[in-house]
Amino acid sequence: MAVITYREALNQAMSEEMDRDERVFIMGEEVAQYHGAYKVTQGMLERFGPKRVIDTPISETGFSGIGIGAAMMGLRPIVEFMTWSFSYVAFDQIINNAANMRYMSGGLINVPIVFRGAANGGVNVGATHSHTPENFYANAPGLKVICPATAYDAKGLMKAAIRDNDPVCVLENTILYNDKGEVPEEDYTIPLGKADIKRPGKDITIVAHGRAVITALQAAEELKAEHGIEAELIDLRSIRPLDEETILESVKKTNRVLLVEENKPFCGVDAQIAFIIQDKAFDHLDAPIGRVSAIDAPQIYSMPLEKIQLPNTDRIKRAALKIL
Amino acid sequence: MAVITYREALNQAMSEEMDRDERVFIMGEEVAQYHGAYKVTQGMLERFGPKRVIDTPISETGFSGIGIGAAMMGLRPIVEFMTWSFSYVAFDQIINNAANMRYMSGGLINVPIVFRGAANGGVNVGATHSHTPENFYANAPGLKVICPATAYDAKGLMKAAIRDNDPVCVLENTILYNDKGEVPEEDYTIPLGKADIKRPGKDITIVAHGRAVITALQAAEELKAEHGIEAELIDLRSIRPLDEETILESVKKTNRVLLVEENKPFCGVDAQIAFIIQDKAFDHLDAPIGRVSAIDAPQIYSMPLEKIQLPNTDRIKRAALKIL
Amino acid sequence: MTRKKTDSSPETSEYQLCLTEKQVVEAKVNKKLTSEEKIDLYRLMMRIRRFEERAVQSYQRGKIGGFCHTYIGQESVAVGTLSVLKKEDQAISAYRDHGQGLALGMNMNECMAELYGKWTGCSKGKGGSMHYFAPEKRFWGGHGIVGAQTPLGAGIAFALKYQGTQGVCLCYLGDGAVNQGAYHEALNLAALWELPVIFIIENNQYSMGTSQERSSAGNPLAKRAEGYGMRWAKAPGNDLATVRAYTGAALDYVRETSRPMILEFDTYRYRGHSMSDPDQTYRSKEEIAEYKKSSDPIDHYASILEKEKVLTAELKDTIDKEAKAEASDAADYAEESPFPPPEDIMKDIYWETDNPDHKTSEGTLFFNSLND
Amino acid sequence: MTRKKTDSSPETSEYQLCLTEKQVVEAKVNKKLTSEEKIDLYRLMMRIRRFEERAVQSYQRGKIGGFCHTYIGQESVAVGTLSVLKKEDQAISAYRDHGQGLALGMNMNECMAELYGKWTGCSKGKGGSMHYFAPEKRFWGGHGIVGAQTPLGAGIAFALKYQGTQGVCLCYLGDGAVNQGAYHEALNLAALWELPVIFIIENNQYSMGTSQERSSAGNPLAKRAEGYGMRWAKAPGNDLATVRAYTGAALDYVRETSRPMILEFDTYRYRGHSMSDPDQTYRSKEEIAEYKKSSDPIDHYASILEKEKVLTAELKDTIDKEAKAEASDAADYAEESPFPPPEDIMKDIYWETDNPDHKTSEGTLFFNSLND
Ligand SMILES: Cc1ncc(C[n+]2csc(CCOP(=O)(O)OP(=O)(O)O)c2C)c(N)n1
Ligand SMILES: Cc1ncc(C[n+]2csc(CCOP(=O)(O)OP(=O)(O)O)c2C)c(N)n1
Ligand SMILES: [Mg+2]
Ligand SMILES: [Mg+2]
Repeated sequence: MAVITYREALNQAMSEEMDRDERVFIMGEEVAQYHGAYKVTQGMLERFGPKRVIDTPISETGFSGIGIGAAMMGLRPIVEFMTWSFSYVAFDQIINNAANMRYMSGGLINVPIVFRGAANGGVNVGATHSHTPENFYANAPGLKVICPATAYDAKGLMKAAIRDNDPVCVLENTILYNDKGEVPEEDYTIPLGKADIKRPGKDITIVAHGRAVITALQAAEELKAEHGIEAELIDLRSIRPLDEETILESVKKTNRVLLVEENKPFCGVDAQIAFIIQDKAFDHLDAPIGRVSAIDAPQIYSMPLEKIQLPNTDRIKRAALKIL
Repeated sequence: MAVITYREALNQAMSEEMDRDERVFIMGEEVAQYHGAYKVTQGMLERFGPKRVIDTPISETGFSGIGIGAAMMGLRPIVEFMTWSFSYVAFDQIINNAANMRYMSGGLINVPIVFRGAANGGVNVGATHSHTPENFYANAPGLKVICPATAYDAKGLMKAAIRDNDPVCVLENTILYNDKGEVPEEDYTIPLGKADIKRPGKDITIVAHGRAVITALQAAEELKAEHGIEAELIDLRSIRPLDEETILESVKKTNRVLLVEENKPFCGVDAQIAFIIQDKAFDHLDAPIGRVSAIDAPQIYSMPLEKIQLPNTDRIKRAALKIL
Repeated sequence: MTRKKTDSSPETSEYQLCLTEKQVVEAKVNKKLTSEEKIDLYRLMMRIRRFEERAVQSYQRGKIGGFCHTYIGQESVAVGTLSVLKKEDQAISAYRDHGQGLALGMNMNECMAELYGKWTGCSKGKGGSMHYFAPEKRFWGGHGIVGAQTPLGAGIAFALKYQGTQGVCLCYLGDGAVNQGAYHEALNLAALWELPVIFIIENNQYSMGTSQERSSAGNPLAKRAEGYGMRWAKAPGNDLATVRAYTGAALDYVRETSRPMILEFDTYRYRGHSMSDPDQTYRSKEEIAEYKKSSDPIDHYASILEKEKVLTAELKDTIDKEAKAEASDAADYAEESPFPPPEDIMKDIYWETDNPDHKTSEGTLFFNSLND
Repeated sequence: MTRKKTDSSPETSEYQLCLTEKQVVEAKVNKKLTSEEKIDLYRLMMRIRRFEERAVQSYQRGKIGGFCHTYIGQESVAVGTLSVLKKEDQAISAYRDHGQGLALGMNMNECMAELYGKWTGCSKGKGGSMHYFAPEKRFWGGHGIVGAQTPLGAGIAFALKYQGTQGVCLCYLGDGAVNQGAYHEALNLAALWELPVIFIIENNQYSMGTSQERSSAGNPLAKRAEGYGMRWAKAPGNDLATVRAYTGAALDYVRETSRPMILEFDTYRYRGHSMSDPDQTYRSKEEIAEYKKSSDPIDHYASILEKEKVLTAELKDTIDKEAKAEASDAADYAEESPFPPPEDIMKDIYWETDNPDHKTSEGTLFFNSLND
């Protein structure tokens, strides 16, 4: 297997799907000539030409609406938000037009569109630029939401998202773009809604998504090294659909749960996961479900402080030990 | 005490605060000459004149931004969204400019603004017009979010919101506008973040907010009549700040909890409440926390079906009985 | 793109498309009309009128829920513009969408049943008045959020161009909608990318209770096109021939150049903004009566056809009666149709769950159920 | 409102404010400048330049995080426009805000410390480069979301008018920002409500890697004002006197009429969009070199002042050295300043929690804590 970056994995996924299907195209700010603000679309303009790799003005409402309109007509757009923070100016288009269209038309229409881009803190860009809206978008029936954490997952999930006939939000992470991982040469997809056990264990279940998976994996190794604790780490990969089964099975085995996410806590994804676990595995819980989220403040700029604000291994270990 | 409608209570609250403080003004679509799409601002143009009761074009981003800018300068705007569904085109202004401004300026600025309007389903206006974003806005540190359910609460909370020096989102409900209740003649405020026990009980705690409170109250009476069950009904009134104490005290007494809201379930407010309860009253729970939310679909138009989609007394009773 | 470009960006003086009265009369789209076609156009306007009048009654009897925005008074705009479309052209509108729906060939039954929230409605009772859809008739919907359909309209045009067709999208919006950011972004993108879309402002003088001058700076509204180097025109909307002539000329231009345009038609709505608007604070009864008397698009067209001896008093009467009967039948149909079954709440959310044989995802897609 | 209205909505031909070269030279704001004041303006531009050059170094040494957008090449716009403000006037900008901040009198220490994320920064290290604030100096911030500051600017103007002052708000935006919906809504509202705001488009030719012609239909950008019945002007931005003359004329008009305006200044940024932009795909090194050589605003003003004998080679050198020293000291100051303590993460979120004596709410406002 080739070892490539998360960024290259996304690029391959999109390029392969564009090869496979003429209807797929990508648009967004700086995706073409500039090769993407984060270089995810490197080389795609050269390969597919300006008809299918399209630079947009700074008009997120406009071009996401254009994507949705085009998807209604049977095209399969990939719309890049330079970061998901900028999707807030297009919030209505995503919620009302992408998510609700099929329902309002009584099933006459479907909207095969992918919205993608990075959604993360941790790079000192402050409160306006560090939003992680997976909880918002997954709240909307009609949308699917995925958060890949590794190169392998990024490629397989992105390909599945592009082939999906419903709108899918793909939340990437600028800090992961350079992370390398093994990715098969041959065509593969990963079904949305399938979690992945990134580390098996028996003492406690840690559930995470996005970059929190990477942080939690590190914390799990340290828990093992420092305390002999075997944490089982579940990477959700997909927020909606959600792999409840894998979570519940693990909880039934470990009886203790820690949820980790980079979302702000109030009504974050893990609030919902906590509800589901206590609902469906109540008798299996030996301790309250714990949560580590971003500290509940707007994202801070100051570099050392943002490190504290986001879930880090220390906070994860501390929380895990409290539960054990 | 006078018996007035929820609508009149809001009108009185705003008018009294405008009398009290020259800096308070209201703007929004049709709030002046038309007296409000739902007549909440009836008579205010005549009383305060066009400088302070201002009709806007259909430009939610524009006028909420103007409100925020004016608030930064020390005015105290009330911005009406005809319904909160239309706030989605202004989402960025609310999240980034209202909520984050103080933080980004290191505390140099505060934004004393009230965003208000109705947020509810149940009136057959379909998917685009039935959003209930209290979970979204309460996710954002920097915002406060309240959902009054009665005339008394509406007036007291609205006055507190207008006097508050931070941005407050007031989510009203068109179905409640005509509901009558006792409201004192004299000036009063209700502190944000103080829940209200709308019905004391010992067998189960029901937590609700907004119109779900009214539905749950009815269900509680029926549970009593039909099954002799004494449900304690907590009306959150305020989502952020949140009165955890009142909730937890009740749970410790009843040991059983049902959460009711008109939000869609995934990452709804009650997901967070469930997390908090299991976290802080784990050993007091005799059964999994139950939830009744809107059925997880875009809001349906069809009249009889929307009744089914929203929490109704049948669904609440069924869920309560399951827990008991 | 295979479209031909006939000109570069217009000079200031060339932004505006103006037709003389003579040009209107002699417009190809008007000239070539047969008497039968004229009668069909008249009938269509009358059917829309009678359909909505019947809907108003049903609303007043509590059969229709939520918002119901009638098009009464504006019929010539939908009928005029849509009657000159070619097969590959498409349309999309706002929530005041009954006119466009019927003008594109939706039948009264599915339209009335939708208002009644019935399973036989065009959107299976899921969308209601504001959300009519008939993609197979090239109607991409009524849309509830003001202005939010305008990027969609540009997107439909984008697809038409991408797919290499010669189609054009007509995208309707109100005079109040021009002040939404979405519209501005759609205009710039359409002009920049040369998307074949015509934005049609149905200027009925009011957005709810707000007159144009209280909501929009600058006049006419269509003139904002110039800021984007885009052509525009403004014309009276109550004269069917004028509407057709302008739309025809605009379509020729857009089809040829793949450049977008703005067309603004002055029109008027007779009833309140929606059925729940008491319509008492912002205009006088006289204003309405005056317009009805002097400018009603159906009366106006009737008098022309009568002068042309195409329409007789008898035929006029027949058409009216038939339209009323059709509307009344539609109401009966709607009345007798079943509501969707409760399970239907959970359908038409994801293509995937509606097509279980093609399901690729796993896991939970819904976080509660009807039986919870 | 106490403002006087001098005219009604402009005729087409009157939308544009054009100043001749003579008018620029003779503009009150230019005429009345003393030699000292000229030197001060020159010094201010130089201080901004040197401050940022020092910031670039610090960024390259890893002292500054996230995005850092330099203003190098554009100094004459901030200095020119802000130097003609009166006490009651206000300003607000986007994320490229170092120039406006310093031009409004923020000191280098607080500005540099903010870049370093230090507690002594203007925003206590919470905002970083994109979020400078100094309300007491009438600076209402740098703002990170493109275009989103424009309604705020209109809101500041709204407050100025509401409060009965004669103040005007200058609201800066980039050439790429004009295509955000927020800006369009702000324009319409400002024109409709006659808000005393001047939108200043700093047209540095690119939004990130996208040239104006690839992002905006219609030209010049400021001309979109006409769609809102609003006046506008476009002028070269590298000549300080021109910038001052246009801003002065605009301020007079806005102060007098309380009508908004758009001013567009052509300018140029020398470095990449932000420090992380390799700046290789969208313009040539020659283009940059050519602009620097022919049009640098600081060199240009220096040569004028030299010709006027106001600036000597020696003084020029002193100013430069002092600016460099000041920037270097600021970097030392920033370096030596402490980071905010971890508890600071939870401060400055709510006015209320920062002012516990005035707390009125109860209950939980934060749903986790540093110690969790
Ligand atoms: C974003 C948004 N804001 C407010 C509304 C409420 N609303 C519905 S229609 C309307 C007036 C629209 O007027 P106009 O565009 O002139 O269309 P008309 O109703 O006259 O056909 C308003 C304010 C909405 N649906 N969406
Ligand atoms: C809504 C939004 N979309 C995208 C971005 C990312 N972004 C930041 S600056 C910028 C370019 C802006 O260009 P322009 O307005 O010309 O200002 P300049 O940087 O040239 O000063 C972009 C795309 C953003 N901050 N906000
Ligand atoms: Mg209108
Ligand atoms: Mg620029």
